[in-house]
Amino acid sequence: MKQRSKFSLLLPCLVYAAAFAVVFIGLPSTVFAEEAAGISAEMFTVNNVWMMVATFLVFIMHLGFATLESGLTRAKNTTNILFKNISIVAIGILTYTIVGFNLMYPGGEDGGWFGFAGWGLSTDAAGITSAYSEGYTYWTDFLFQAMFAATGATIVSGAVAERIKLGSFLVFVTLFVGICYPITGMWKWGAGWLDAAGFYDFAGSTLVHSVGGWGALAGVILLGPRIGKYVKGETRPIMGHSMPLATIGVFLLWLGWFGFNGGSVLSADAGLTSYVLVTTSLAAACGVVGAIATSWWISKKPDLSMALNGALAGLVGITAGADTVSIESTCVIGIIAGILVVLSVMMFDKIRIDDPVGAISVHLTCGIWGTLAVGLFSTNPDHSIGKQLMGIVAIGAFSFIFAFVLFAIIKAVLGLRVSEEEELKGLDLGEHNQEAYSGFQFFLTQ
Amino acid sequence: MKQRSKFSLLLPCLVYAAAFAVVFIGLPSTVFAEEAAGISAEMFTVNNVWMMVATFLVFIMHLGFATLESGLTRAKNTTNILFKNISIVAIGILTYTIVGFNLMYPGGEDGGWFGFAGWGLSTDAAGITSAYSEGYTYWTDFLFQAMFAATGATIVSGAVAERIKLGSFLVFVTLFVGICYPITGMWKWGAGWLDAAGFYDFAGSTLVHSVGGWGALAGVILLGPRIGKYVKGETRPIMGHSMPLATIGVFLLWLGWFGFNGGSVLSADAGLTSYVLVTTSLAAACGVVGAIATSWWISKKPDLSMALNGALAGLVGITAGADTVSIESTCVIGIIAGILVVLSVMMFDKIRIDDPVGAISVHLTCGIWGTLAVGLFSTNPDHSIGKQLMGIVAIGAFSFIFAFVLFAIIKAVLGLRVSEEEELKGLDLGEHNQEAYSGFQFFLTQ
Amino acid sequence: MKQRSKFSLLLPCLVYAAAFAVVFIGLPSTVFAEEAAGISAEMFTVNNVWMMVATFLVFIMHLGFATLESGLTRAKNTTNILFKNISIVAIGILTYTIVGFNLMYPGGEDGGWFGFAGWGLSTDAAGITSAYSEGYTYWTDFLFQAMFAATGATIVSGAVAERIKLGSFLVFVTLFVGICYPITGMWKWGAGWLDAAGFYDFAGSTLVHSVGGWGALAGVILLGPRIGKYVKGETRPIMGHSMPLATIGVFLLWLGWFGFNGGSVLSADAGLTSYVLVTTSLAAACGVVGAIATSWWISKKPDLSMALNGALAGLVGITAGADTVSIESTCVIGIIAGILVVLSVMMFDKIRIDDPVGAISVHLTCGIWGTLAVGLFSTNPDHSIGKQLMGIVAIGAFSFIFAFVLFAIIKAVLGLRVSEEEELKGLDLGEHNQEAYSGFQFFLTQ
Amino acid sequence: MKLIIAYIQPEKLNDVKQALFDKNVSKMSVTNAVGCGQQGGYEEHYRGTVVEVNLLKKVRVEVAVNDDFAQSTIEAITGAARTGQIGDGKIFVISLDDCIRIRTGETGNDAIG
Amino acid sequence: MKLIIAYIQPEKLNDVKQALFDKNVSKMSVTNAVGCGQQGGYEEHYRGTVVEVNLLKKVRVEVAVNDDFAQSTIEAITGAARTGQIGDGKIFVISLDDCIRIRTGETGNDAIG
Amino acid sequence: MKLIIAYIQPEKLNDVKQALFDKNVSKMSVTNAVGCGQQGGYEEHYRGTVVEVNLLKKVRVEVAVNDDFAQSTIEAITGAARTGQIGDGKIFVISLDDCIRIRTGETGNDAIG
Ligand SMILES: Nc1ncnc2c1ncn2[C@@H]1O[C@H](COP(=O)(O)OP(=O)(O)O)[C@@H](O)[C@H]1O
Ligand SMILES: Nc1ncnc2c1ncn2[C@@H]1O[C@H](COP(=O)(O)OP(=O)(O)O)[C@@H](O)[C@H]1O
Ligand SMILES: Nc1ncnc2c1ncn2[C@@H]1O[C@H](COP(=O)(O)OP(=O)(O)O)[C@@H](O)[C@H]1O
Repeated sequence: MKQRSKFSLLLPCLVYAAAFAVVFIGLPSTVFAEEAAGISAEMFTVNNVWMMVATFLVFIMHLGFATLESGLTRAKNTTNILFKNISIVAIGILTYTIVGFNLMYPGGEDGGWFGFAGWGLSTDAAGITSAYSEGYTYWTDFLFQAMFAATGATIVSGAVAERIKLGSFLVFVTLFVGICYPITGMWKWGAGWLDAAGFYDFAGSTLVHSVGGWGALAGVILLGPRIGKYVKGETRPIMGHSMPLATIGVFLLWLGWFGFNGGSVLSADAGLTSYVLVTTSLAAACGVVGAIATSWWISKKPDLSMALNGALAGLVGITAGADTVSIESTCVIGIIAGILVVLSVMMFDKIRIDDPVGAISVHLTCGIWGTLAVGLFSTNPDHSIGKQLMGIVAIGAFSFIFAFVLFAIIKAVLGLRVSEEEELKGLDLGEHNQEAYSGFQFFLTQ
Repeated sequence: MKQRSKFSLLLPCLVYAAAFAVVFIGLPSTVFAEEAAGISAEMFTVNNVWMMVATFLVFIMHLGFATLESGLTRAKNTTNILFKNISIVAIGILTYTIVGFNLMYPGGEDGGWFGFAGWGLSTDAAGITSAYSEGYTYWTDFLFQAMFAATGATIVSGAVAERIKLGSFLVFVTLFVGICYPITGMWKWGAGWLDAAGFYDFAGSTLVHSVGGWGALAGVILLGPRIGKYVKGETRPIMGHSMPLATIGVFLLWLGWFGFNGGSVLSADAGLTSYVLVTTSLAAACGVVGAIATSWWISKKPDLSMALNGALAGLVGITAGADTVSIESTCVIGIIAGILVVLSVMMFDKIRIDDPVGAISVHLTCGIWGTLAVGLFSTNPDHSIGKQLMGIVAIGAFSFIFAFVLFAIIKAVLGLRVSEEEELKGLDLGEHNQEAYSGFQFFLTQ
Repeated sequence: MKQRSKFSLLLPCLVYAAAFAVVFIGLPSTVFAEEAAGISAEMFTVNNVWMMVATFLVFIMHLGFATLESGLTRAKNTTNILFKNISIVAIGILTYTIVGFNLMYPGGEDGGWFGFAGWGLSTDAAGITSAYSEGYTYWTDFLFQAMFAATGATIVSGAVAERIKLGSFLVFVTLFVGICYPITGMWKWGAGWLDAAGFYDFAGSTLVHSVGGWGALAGVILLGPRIGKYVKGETRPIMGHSMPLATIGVFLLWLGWFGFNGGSVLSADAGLTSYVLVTTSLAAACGVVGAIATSWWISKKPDLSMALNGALAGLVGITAGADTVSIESTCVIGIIAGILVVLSVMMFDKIRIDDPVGAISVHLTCGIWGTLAVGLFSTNPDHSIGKQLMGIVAIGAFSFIFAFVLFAIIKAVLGLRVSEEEELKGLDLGEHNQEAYSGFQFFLTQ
Repeated sequence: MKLIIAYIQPEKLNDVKQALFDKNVSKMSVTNAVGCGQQGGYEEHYRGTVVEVNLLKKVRVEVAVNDDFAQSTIEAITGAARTGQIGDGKIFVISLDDCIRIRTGETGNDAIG
Repeated sequence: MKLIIAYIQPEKLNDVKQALFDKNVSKMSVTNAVGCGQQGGYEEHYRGTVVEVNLLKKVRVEVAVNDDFAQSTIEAITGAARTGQIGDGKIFVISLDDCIRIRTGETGNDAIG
Repeated sequence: MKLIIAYIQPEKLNDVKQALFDKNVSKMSVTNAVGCGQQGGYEEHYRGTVVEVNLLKKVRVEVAVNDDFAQSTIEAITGAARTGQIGDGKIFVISLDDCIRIRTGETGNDAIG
């Protein structure tokens, strides 16, 4: 097994090494940007500053995911989760450098299914002027998109936590982020066939969140529930070990969403960016209210973990239509997302889909809801439920099948799940020989 | 009691629902901003970007409050505190959407006491151009102000922690943020009578911090001290359970203050924004030094919690005059705030005002100090101690009475304080049936 | 000893007080910035906004250091570490206000070894226009640089943790940040002799990180290892108490580095800033991969603390040449930094240099590597290994000797190390009489 | 010599300590425990499902005393920890063969106090 | 009366609890412990060096029972906690001089259950 | 068989463990405890007020040994944990009725080691 673990690490390393060997890499001309016709150097610079700020915000979402996921799981698996999260960021950026960006934005003809612009990063002098885009340079474009890419994988991480083998997970992430995400992403944002067909997804309710959610669902199905979660027909909750960590995570994710959605305007356009920020915040606030009310009603007690998930639900829900729905609709979308996430968590527990952090409910359920909501509420008459459904199904089918097959292959080759003994003692000792809270005593009984 | 809890949640929900029903909500025209005479589209866009960044920073202050407050209280009440903090953000944004913004900026004639511009959010095409304001769009304006609004309530949260009923607190917050804060805010920032009278409060030492502090004081008086805090004439400190959380909180608050003060310039004006950032940082640094020196002197040992409060004290202190005092005066204001906060904490303990996190000392004591300091140190000859005192007293009286009466009514109707048993076992189990640190053992004896 | 502790605090206080007395402090003219010839007011404002954002990001690195350092040390010393970190920020800003900024940027003739522009902060009306600089106002300049200054000292803090006397450390920091850092900084960034000699250090691999690393090395040599680290010829690891805190730290540092490097462009130039952000991220990602692979290979298990250090290693490594190396070279620099940091940690343990958080390996080893890498990989033909070596040696010699002598003097006068009993019981009780995790039980046996 | 082990409600520890001091019993050792007794337990709610918690937080106090102190120690604990409600706790009494003070090497009755 | 102290693997606690319930022993107290026995220990890795951890996480269960329950209690614990692997744990049995229910003041056999 | 319970200073645990190993006593169980004895306590400062802390952090070591090992175990602990300062700790010795090894079901003297 040790051999395999090592191998599973080497694989991505080798891929990277090989890839670099063939990459033609351009160097930036450090000359001042010459403005293209139609946009001033000043406006270009402002737009680019805004997009860089958005990039930072999306980056910090990874810390949000790391703390949320570790907070909602047990202390004995914390090192493992944190390790996965720091690795995902690195893997996401590197695969996106090597193949992802060029799979997702292949250029070439519009309306396609697949394209590839060649390995690695490279641009010419125009790449840093408004000739490339009015909103950002080639480099900003790449980095902003790369930060997005990694979030899809992080969503999977939470759902399969506390039982997946580290090496197997890293192999999955490398291929999922490197291949699956950019392909479906290209269908819409890379001017592919879905875009041509009129599907709308402003910042990625489907392209990012559902894709991650489908990957998570595939993983959970193949892994099965954690030991002790469903016993004798009953669901036994396995409580997260740190609500402060979980709360830090949600606040950081909310913050990051300002960049996720605000940056998806792709320029600093004052009216549009600020409107998107307002819908984003309102949906999150309504998601909190919706989730609190629902969980309070059902459990008779207000559940913090549900309130937190409610904020995320609202955020995922508004992501597809943040720029095209009214304030009123935003509130409806947010509240429904907040209600949905609670019901979805309970429903998945009923059917024994064990998702420790509620990632599937937040990202898949509410991702679908948010995408549909564009069809229902958009102020743009071009949008329709039918077109939205088409996108949801197409992207869902591709990413679920991709993830399922990939997980199944990994399961056959490397194995997917740690041993029962390791699961009971915790993955921190099993996978890392390293405790997260050295010196502290906590009960290992759950 | 369970019934009441549910009711207390329903109340705000219903208010929101009702409000939405009557709201006329505008949709943004997603056209590019047309510049008004006198300011270029570029400058407008930069200004707006700056204000959006400031908005993000003020948002993250809520995470700062959440971690600071939970860090300085006991592990058994952590879930409760975090729940309050995530709720406050949601409630703050929603009440500000429905009534707050339009109470605070009613437009109409200047110099008034009260005004209301109608329910909900709505703007026309001009709202996203520099015709609305040179510094920001309608939407940025709203969101920046909404983030401010919620901070006032968070201040109360820390002071009444570890003993207040959740439902009662949420009702209070809804009405305090929805009604009290915008009314006093309008007096100055909404071009009301205090503004006309020459009162000056740059970013809210009084309008935000003191208002929160007065609310906190009213709550603490009506609640009484925590069990075990004052025993047989002695003060028995009840130690916070996590200094790392508290420290994270203070750093995030300091970061957020860059947006709080920097954004209060209301444009990206290079000279003024950067100067305000310098005074803000210097005051915080001096606050730290002042508090460390004072507490080291008095207790013979350097007290981390006091050093942290010292930073906040300096920040609150400089908030009223960050743009109008010299560098030298800034240092004096900061050091005095740092000294004041330590003495104030000890003084409030003497008179048995039990404030677990020192919120009253930080926000009320230093808020008053900072507002007075404008009268003492301002480089603008129009400012005077007399005018400052008038504002402090007027706003203090209104918000203290409002909060006191509101808390008193809630106390009579819903009850304000949890049962002794619940307080001893912790509000996490009592109010939420949910532990913050599942699996960890900690002493419940304190 | 109590007397001394108090004295050691008073010293900096008095220095500040004295300094303020002689400071001539200018007031900002709050007029709107008049643009200088050649750059529009809009561009100046964007640039300045960008630099302010960068300042915020560098500020938040201090929280990153605080959490990283406390996470990688034991629970019994956590209050002490957090106290040091909040103090360092305050001391850094204040010393930089009083002397640092004017030592580092003395103006006057280029190519010098030492200069001083006078005490305190002061500027005229031009200081807030593009006449001062096209990229920022005087105030932004100061604050951005001040945030840098304090990071040097924080690096020392981690390496000497868990055994240094608080008072002694504070005295060291005051003089190290106030005098040593700005003098060597001036040699390059203040247009001093190293700059004239062609040495290149874009954002401070040497000027900030190595300087901090040399200070740390001097401190560790004079302090000796922690009790129990090297026993009977064996290295006994002393495990950090909180991996979540350490992970939060690394993510925040990575975020902060966007400002550290991105801001070092000194304007918002779209091409250059965005390119720097890409190299920064890629190097960090490669550092993670390099460190994981190396530590997995050596220890047979993937080590989270090494993965985290790997990210920082990559970041330190790219800092010197972030704007002048190709994407390909960036990856090589990052991977080598990641490998180096692991080997360096193990090497220092071999020679019994006990550095609890790996600060010397991250900042000194990789700082040297990054500076050399400019000579190896720079696309600018003016850069050479020889010139880089010269800078490394000159700055290294000065800062190591300065720190060593300073520490030695402090050791003789105040003592450097806490008593054995205090070290065993923890500095939280010894130095502060304050626990970091009140109510929790943790083993004190290590 | 007896070793008296008492499981009490956490919030009663201070009272028990005080009561023991009043009886001149000033030495004791305390650990955290969770216990399951007549008290039954309570439900926690987490993410839509219910957790039956029947291991409640308790504090375990160990006091070694000479035989003539045993009764008053038990009384002091009982008096201070009793609320009359289920969950008040239990006291167990064990015979001690010996007691040694590490610092001095004293043994037996001399070592205990 | 006997006080039965069992050190078991943490993950066996739920099974042991269930087994005791099945034998009508429903009262117990549990603490966290670390133990060192035949199991030897394991290595942790941290920053390039190896830590020999030979204090393994265990759970300590204390059950006070009347004499006639002692044997079945021991059997229940043994049955539920045994995996046959080193590290399964130990049970220690001590004679109890007395047992007092704090709530009622009952003593002896009546108080224990 | 004896059950030896020692309360020692936390930082002495490693030494005690080593001393026991040297005497061929390699099994033990350790828990965290806080204790109150002659040592008195110390003051913590928090937000301007003083906390009198008189429950000091201790480590509780439990070693079950056969009778002929008892004396040497006590000596080993005493030797390793003694500094001569107040707070060094206490050792309590209790008679064990029985000891069972869960893995094998062995009892009595055979099970203990
Ligand atoms: N027989 C027993 N063995 C071990 N611990 C016990 C026993 N009986 C009670 N306890 C401890 O005492 C605590 C209080 O017991 P409980 O039965 O709830 O109190 P009461 O009998 O006074 O109502 C329990 O939580 C448990 O920790
Ligand atoms: N003599 C003893 N004294 C105190 N605790 C013991 C003793 N023997 C075993 N233990 C406890 O029981 C646990 C399991 O012991 P171990 O020897 O590993 O089991 P086994 O003998 O069944 O293989 C140890 O970790 C320790 O906590
Ligand atoms: N009679 C006792 N009962 C229970 N625990 C005791 C008793 N005496 C001492 N202890 C434990 O031993 C520890 C050390 O005791 P202390 O009186 O400070 O040591 P010494 O007597 O050697 O000076 C205490 O903190 C407590 O945990």
